[in-house]
Amino acid sequence: MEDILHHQSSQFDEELGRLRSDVLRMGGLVENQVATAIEAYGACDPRAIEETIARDQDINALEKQIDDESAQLIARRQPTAVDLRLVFGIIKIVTDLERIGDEAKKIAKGVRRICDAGSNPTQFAPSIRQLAKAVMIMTRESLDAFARLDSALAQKVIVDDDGVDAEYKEILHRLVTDMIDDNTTIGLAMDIIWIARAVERIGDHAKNVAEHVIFIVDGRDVRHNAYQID
Amino acid sequence: MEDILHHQSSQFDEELGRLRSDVLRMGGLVENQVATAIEAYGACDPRAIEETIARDQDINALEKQIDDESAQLIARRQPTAVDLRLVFGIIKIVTDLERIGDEAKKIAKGVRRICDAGSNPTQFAPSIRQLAKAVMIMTRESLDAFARLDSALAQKVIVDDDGVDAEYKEILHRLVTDMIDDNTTIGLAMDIIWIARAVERIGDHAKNVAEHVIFIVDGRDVRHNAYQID
Amino acid sequence: MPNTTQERLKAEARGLNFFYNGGIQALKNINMPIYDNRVTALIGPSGCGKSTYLRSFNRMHDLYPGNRYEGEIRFYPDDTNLLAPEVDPIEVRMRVGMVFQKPNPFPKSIYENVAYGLRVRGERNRRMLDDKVEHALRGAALWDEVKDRLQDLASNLSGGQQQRLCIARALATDPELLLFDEPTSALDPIATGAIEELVHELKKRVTILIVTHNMQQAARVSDYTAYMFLGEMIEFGKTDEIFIKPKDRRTEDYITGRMG
Amino acid sequence: MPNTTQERLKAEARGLNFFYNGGIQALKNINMPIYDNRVTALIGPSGCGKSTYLRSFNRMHDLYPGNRYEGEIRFYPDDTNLLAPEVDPIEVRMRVGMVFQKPNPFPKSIYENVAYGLRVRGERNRRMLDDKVEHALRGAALWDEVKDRLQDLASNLSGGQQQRLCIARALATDPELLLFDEPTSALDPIATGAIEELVHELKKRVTILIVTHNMQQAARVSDYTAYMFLGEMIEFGKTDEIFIKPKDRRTEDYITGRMG
Amino acid sequence: AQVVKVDGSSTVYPITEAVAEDFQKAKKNAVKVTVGISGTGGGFKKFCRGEIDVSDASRPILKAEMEACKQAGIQYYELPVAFDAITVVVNPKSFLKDISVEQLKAMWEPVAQGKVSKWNQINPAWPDAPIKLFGPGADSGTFDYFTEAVVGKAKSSRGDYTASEDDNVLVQGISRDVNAIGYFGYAYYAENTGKLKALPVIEKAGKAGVAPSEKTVLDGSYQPLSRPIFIYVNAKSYEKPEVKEFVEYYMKEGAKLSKEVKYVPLPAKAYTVNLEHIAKKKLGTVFGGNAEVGVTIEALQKREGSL
Amino acid sequence: MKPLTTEEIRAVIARGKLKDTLFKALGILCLAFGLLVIVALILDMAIKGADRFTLDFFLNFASRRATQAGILSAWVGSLLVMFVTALAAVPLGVAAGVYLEEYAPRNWMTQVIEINIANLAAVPSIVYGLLALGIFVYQFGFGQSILSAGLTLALLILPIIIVATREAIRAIPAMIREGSMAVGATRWQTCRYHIIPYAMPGILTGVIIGLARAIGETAPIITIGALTFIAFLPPAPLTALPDGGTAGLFDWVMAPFTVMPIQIFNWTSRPDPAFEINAAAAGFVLMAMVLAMNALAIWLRYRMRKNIKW
Amino acid sequence: MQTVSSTTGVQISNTGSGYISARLSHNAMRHWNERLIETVLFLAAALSVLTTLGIVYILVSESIHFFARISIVDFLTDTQWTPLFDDAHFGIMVLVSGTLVSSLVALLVAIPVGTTIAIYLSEFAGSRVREIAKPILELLGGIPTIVYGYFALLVVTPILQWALPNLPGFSLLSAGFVMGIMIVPYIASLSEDAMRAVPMSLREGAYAMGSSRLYTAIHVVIPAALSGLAASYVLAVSRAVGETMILAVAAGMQPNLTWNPMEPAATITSYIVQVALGDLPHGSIGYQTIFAAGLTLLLITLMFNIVGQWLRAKYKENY
Ligand SMILES: Nc1ncnc2c1ncn2[C@@H]1O[C@H](COP(=O)(O)OP(=O)(O)OP(=O)(O)O)[C@@H](O)[C@H]1O
Ligand SMILES: Nc1ncnc2c1ncn2[C@@H]1O[C@H](COP(=O)(O)OP(=O)(O)OP(=O)(O)O)[C@@H](O)[C@H]1O
Ligand SMILES: [Mg+2]
Ligand SMILES: [Mg+2]
Ligand SMILES: O=P([O-])([O-])[O-]
Repeated sequence: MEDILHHQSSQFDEELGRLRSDVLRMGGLVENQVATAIEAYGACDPRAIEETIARDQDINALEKQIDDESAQLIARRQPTAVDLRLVFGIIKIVTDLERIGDEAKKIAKGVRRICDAGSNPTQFAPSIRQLAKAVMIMTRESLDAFARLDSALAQKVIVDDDGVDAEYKEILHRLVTDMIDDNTTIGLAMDIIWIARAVERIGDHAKNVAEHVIFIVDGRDVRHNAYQID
Repeated sequence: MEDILHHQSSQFDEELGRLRSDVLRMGGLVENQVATAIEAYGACDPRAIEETIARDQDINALEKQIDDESAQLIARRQPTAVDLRLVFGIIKIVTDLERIGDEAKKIAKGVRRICDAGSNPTQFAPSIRQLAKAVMIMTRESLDAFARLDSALAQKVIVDDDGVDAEYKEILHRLVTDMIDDNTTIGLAMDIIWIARAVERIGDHAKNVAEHVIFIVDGRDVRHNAYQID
Repeated sequence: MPNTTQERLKAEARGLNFFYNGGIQALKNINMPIYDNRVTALIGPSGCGKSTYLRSFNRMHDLYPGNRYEGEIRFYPDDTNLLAPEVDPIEVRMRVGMVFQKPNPFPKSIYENVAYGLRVRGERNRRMLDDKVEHALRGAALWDEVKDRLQDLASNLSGGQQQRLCIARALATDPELLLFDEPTSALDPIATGAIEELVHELKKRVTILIVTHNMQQAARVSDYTAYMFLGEMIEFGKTDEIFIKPKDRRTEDYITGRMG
Repeated sequence: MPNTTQERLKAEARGLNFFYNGGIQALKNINMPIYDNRVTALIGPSGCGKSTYLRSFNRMHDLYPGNRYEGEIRFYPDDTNLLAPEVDPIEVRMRVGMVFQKPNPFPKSIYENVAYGLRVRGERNRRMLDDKVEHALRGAALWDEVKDRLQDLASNLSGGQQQRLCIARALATDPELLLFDEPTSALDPIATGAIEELVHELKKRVTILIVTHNMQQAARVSDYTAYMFLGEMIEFGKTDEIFIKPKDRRTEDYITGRMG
Repeated sequence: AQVVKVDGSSTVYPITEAVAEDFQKAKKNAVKVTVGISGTGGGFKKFCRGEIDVSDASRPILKAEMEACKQAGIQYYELPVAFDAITVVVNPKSFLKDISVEQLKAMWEPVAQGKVSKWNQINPAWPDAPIKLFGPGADSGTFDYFTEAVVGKAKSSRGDYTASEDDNVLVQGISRDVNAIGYFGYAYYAENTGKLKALPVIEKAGKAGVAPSEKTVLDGSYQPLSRPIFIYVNAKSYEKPEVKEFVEYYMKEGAKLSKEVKYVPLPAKAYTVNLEHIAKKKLGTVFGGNAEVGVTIEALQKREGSL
Repeated sequence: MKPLTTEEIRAVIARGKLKDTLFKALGILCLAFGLLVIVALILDMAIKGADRFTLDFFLNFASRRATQAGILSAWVGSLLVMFVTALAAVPLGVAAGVYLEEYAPRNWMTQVIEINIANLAAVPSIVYGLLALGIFVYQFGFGQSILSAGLTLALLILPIIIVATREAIRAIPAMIREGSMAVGATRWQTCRYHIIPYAMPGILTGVIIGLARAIGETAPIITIGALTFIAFLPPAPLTALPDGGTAGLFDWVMAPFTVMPIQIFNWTSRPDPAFEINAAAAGFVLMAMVLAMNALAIWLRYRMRKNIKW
Repeated sequence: MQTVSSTTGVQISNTGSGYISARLSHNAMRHWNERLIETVLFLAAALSVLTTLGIVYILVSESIHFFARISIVDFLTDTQWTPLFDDAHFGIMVLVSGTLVSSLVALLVAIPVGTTIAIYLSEFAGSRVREIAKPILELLGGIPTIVYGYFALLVVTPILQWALPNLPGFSLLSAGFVMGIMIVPYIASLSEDAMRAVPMSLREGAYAMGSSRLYTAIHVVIPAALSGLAASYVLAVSRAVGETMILAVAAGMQPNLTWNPMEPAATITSYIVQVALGDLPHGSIGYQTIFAAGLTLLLITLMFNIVGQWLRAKYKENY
């Protein structure tokens, strides 16, 4: 599918290319941010925490920039068919990526609270790191799917999300149980719950990205078709 | 600003009008859904709960339809300037509206759990109804701002969100405190927390809608300018 | 949105081949339905045969010697073959109207331009003519602009008005199918908008087949779109689908500007 | 994206008025900068004065008697007033090239078309001519297509090639400013794409002022856009801004098709 | 180069052409002769401007032309070269056998215009058929001479007849109309005897009709319609040897050649008298600027010339 | 108001087709009539003049004997006069046409000139003769020469060439002119490289019509003094003259001459019917000359047109 | 680098300096050349005006002498034209009537026939027929008019007489008829050009409405080509009015005030040529009449041309 985007009008190509690479750059930042957030979670590393939080600015700025470029591209180029789907998908994807960034920031902030309270997040719920790993893979794969316009990979991400959701539910259940067991840790547990929740949301957004990729590549709108999590 | 959308090409008008009214219809559904969710919250009314949950389907369908129409409109009409901003804004707004719907559904599910557990949610946190009222107003006003393309009203919504966020934090704090005080209610409290959180998110999305309205009307992208909640 | 399953056929090309005088085959085995009361757009690169195809519907090629058709264009509801040698081209033209790329009003008054087709049909009754002229001009959304100067020369109208006059001229004789060959390529964007709007109005009454170089125009005005390439019909489908999700790679390449 | 604060001026209209023979004022107090190595697009409804304005830059109006300029068009770096009576229009035209709406190659060979401007300047050296012709054709992205048939008649080229030939003809004399008056309105979308791409290339070397009826084209190719209406310059600004967020209500009405 | 330039009347042209042709041959092309046709009037115009050596004339030089020549200091010799017998012709099928000058006058005089239109108005015995009149244009010498001779006053004629500068046209006209009658130069009759009938002309009541022929003209019996035609020689030019030789050749061969082109030659003596006159420098015209009819060559050659 | 039935439509079509057929017949009739006349005239001349189509006819001078009379001085004279005419009329006419279309301001003056030129086309040719007699023959002292005749006929056909030139120039799209000026060409460069070359086919049509008219003219040439009998040719350039000198390059232009139509005119008005044969033969030759001229120009025009399209 | 006051922070380009002075040196010469050429071209154009002035001068200077002797009223009102006769009358209307009648006859023949041929060639005939027939037809315009004169006299008149037994041997009718044949190609050829120039799109528009060929030709093509047709008619009128020899040979040269084409009559042109080449002394009153007659003809054609110009302006179509 890649070569389909080679345009007769090389300037259009250039602009489309720029837009896509901006999205990938944003994706890279987001991925990285998620990674540092998880890293922070594991290690209470203040540098990682701050970096995660700070990076959100860049991501926000990129979101605005990409939206602006997309609008320009629509105004200038009247994209149709695959081009239109690409721009349309990008407009949607960017929102999800930004939201992933937000969630990563939430994770970092949660970690900071936990660490500031003198605890180490990992001890509470090592399984969250598991979950985070899975979500990170989803994020990476959704971005890969976008980069390669690979709808099969995107499909895989969507399927993967079901596993993440299930795992999250389990984690949540355990945490609540723990809380009930030990209400001295409630404050901490709440923070952990928020973190778990954020990780789960990242998975959801990655899945959204994957859905948009499928729309871009195949023109199918697969949203809300599978059962939904809540 | 309204008359600016009266087009020389009445067919374009028609299509734009259809798009806008679909968005408003979706907004109406969403608003209603939020209202029934809150109603359910107050009264443990199973009908309201089920209605809220069921309605989400319609909203999802409308989201897909509006996205499809927007893509069609871009392909057919090459919107520029205010029209482009309108379509662009709608594409973004729809995502937020759908998300509001999701949150309403979450509220309803939370309420169901609480009610099923034989409790009445209100007794736990009457202040949540306060918050919900505020958020509903924000939602209504953001949609009004869109309907009337009224950027002043949109601005107000954005400002209001700060109040909602502050209140939410307070509620959350109280709920956690309550939980610590009484760990028998933890399960219930968690559900309440999720509901509060959902209500807060609705406010955020309403604010997003308002931001898009400002973009549509003034061409200014005001996202991420005010400080952010997390 | 129209739904294919409910559509009625107005015409249908079946195995249509066309050869120009020199023997050049300009159309290759075209099969395509034209649905009643719908706008069908023909798009494709320059020289792909759009005009040739369009002009087959009113036997315009018969004006020049040596051209040859093969295959059929079935016309409904009476199910005649427009291309059959025994069918009189003049009769075909009376049923199938045409509007050309450049507005081509006759060097006569506005009134006489619109009345032309009726006069050709032998209509002499002045009241009847007046009525039909007014009706056609209204149909072409031109009445209000010209009603006070029906006797002015048509060439004094603006380009957009001239093109609407040509549409009125075609409408006056109640054609069943209206052919447009790049009807707005000579017009400015404002006049173009007016014509597109008009096409949208017209389809309530008449079936329309329109050739355009402007993909966006095809997307805007049509219910169905056909993509032609090198004399072949590559893809035919609903406009909504063609412009968001064409089935054929060549169609996609063309509408996204990837074909050079 | 170009940034106004870094732009250098190539030309500037100052208080420009223009009156056609009959006394009709076609341009009203136009003030507008043209930035060096940028593409500036002129848009506006039919008859608003775009062509009139454009043609002032190479004193095309001097060809017809009775036309009158007021105000100045300053031209840099030498800061002369192109409209000053003591400035020779022929000299102006040597510095300011022009490409027209319809490709207008001379009915001569491809080579002679490109060499024409040089011959007019008295160039006779064959080697020099050959060099410059090749250079100009390369500049117009036409060399590869025609290098083996430079002696063919230019009229045998396709529309898009002809238009590129006209660009090569203008380029051959190293103009500092290149004027395009609706250069693609006679071309099909593929040829149009090629010309737009070329304009994008050309701006590295030359300043371009382009009139177009196609808003999307203006949006695509230009860095700056000016909207004209009834002989006035309503809005001038960066293209990015004009098409997403024009300042003037009339501009917005026009580009969104609300003006009729 | 040695060129003799001749111009003037189309009537005289055939004779002059014949002379020029033979003269050039005789001179082995050492002398060139050119002959133009611009009418007697045109010829005199050029003659009096000194542009030509010899002027062909179908009528004597007129006052105005004499004046013009005098102004330019042109002196000339007037040399009659042949007779043209103006011939009255009708269709061969015509009932007419002959015609008197009286009758011609009744037909052609100005008062007849619009009135006399039937043959029986001239003579009740003649049929009740329209008269179709044909004649040369009023700008021709033939016309002048005919009116003078028939009506009694030059240029005095009815106007409603078919005129043509080209006598062949008249030939055509008369030959196709039984009721036609017309007049023109003898040569045109002589070449078309099959198509036309020449009427004997009765000069006076009682006289017999005389048909035009070389004999009747030469013996002076074809009256009053035989007229002399002339060449005028520029006296200064005559001093040039080639002109002199040409004129001498003209006089020597004139009789033979005019006959060959169907004109009636002058009596042989007349040509020698012409040369004698030149030798005696007898300049000028003997007509004094007026046309005359019925004058014999002998009488003319006896007169004194005037410039 | 209901649409016509198929039967009614068919009746209308049938009526239209009948009229088409009738008109077509009429058209063919008219065309055939025109062609018949021309063919008849030419054939008639050819048949009548058949006896005279010998080499001698072309190589002999005029003579009183019909069978010996030839057209040597006439056809040579016609050719030379046409040469002068073309040489004078074409540049002048083209220059005037170019001036009026490309340089002259559009105002009432131009209108007047336009009417003036159209009017000149209708002035009887003899009046040109009278004019030329006064100007060329006497005023300029060209005498009764090929030069005078050539210039006279040039004046006569000037309006035709001017009109043809202007029409041809008008057919050149303004964009060609503007295209040339836009690269910095001067007006004259534009005219020289573009306007005149592209107008050439149209100009040629004017030249064809004009020369065809001029070659058949009699009256004006007689007025200025063309001869009827002239038994010698103009001196060829650089040949020996009888008087020992050498003819100059352009001596022939001042020579006396005659032309074909004068010869024909003279022959038709001779009493001896034998000359009618000569006249017919000469008429045929004249037609052949016109045709040859036409053919050349038609061929040139065809070749040029092929290369010009916009 | 120079800063421009009007736009702050904007700098001006510094490429391309040094062009000017080098180019300016060319200017002076170029101007001279252009001026010179323009003058030459102007003189060429002025020549046509000069010619007219010359013609007017020649005609007027002689006419003055004429009108000094003959009152202009007589000239215009007298019903006889016998200037060369003893009893001289100078009623120019006699010649004018002949001129107008013969021209009218010619046009009545040439316009219908020419236009029919033009329509046929342009709208009905195949290209082969057109390409061959047109140049042959154009030859009709190149035949020496003297030949036509005899054709009228010897061929056409007898044929006409067969149909109209009362027709005299010389008549305006047969001369005019042949003149009409002579100018057929002017109309057929030029009108056909004009009709060909009507864009195919108009024709297609008409055919697309279901109209027949003839209907299209009459209702669409002809109106669109009207200015070209008018031009051809004007030229034809000019040619007819100015034609000489045919009339001199076949019309009878009879100064006859008549509007009946069945009669013989003289026309202005035939009169002029006859007198100019006749035996009349130059400078005589008779000779001067041709200038007065010529002047009259000039004024008549001027009138035609002004009307023609006006018509053309009126019917100028822009399709
Ligand atoms: N009259 C003709 N004779 C021969 N070939 C022709 C003729 N008209 C068109 N063609 C050829 O037929 C093919 C189809 O032409 P057609 O005009 O139908 O193309 P088109 O799709 O309408 O192009 P455009 O978009 O440029 O109008 C082309 O290859 C063209 O060269
Ligand atoms: N030669 C002329 N003489 C008089 N007025 C003219 C002339 N050319 C143009 N105009 C008038 O000047 C105004 C501006 O015309 P101009 O051609 O510049 O418009 P434009 O914006 O280029 O329009 P378009 O988009 O149709 O090309 C119009 O009102 C027009 O009628
Ligand atoms: Mg086409
Ligand atoms: Mg313009
Ligand atoms: O941002 P969320 O809607 O996932 O809370």
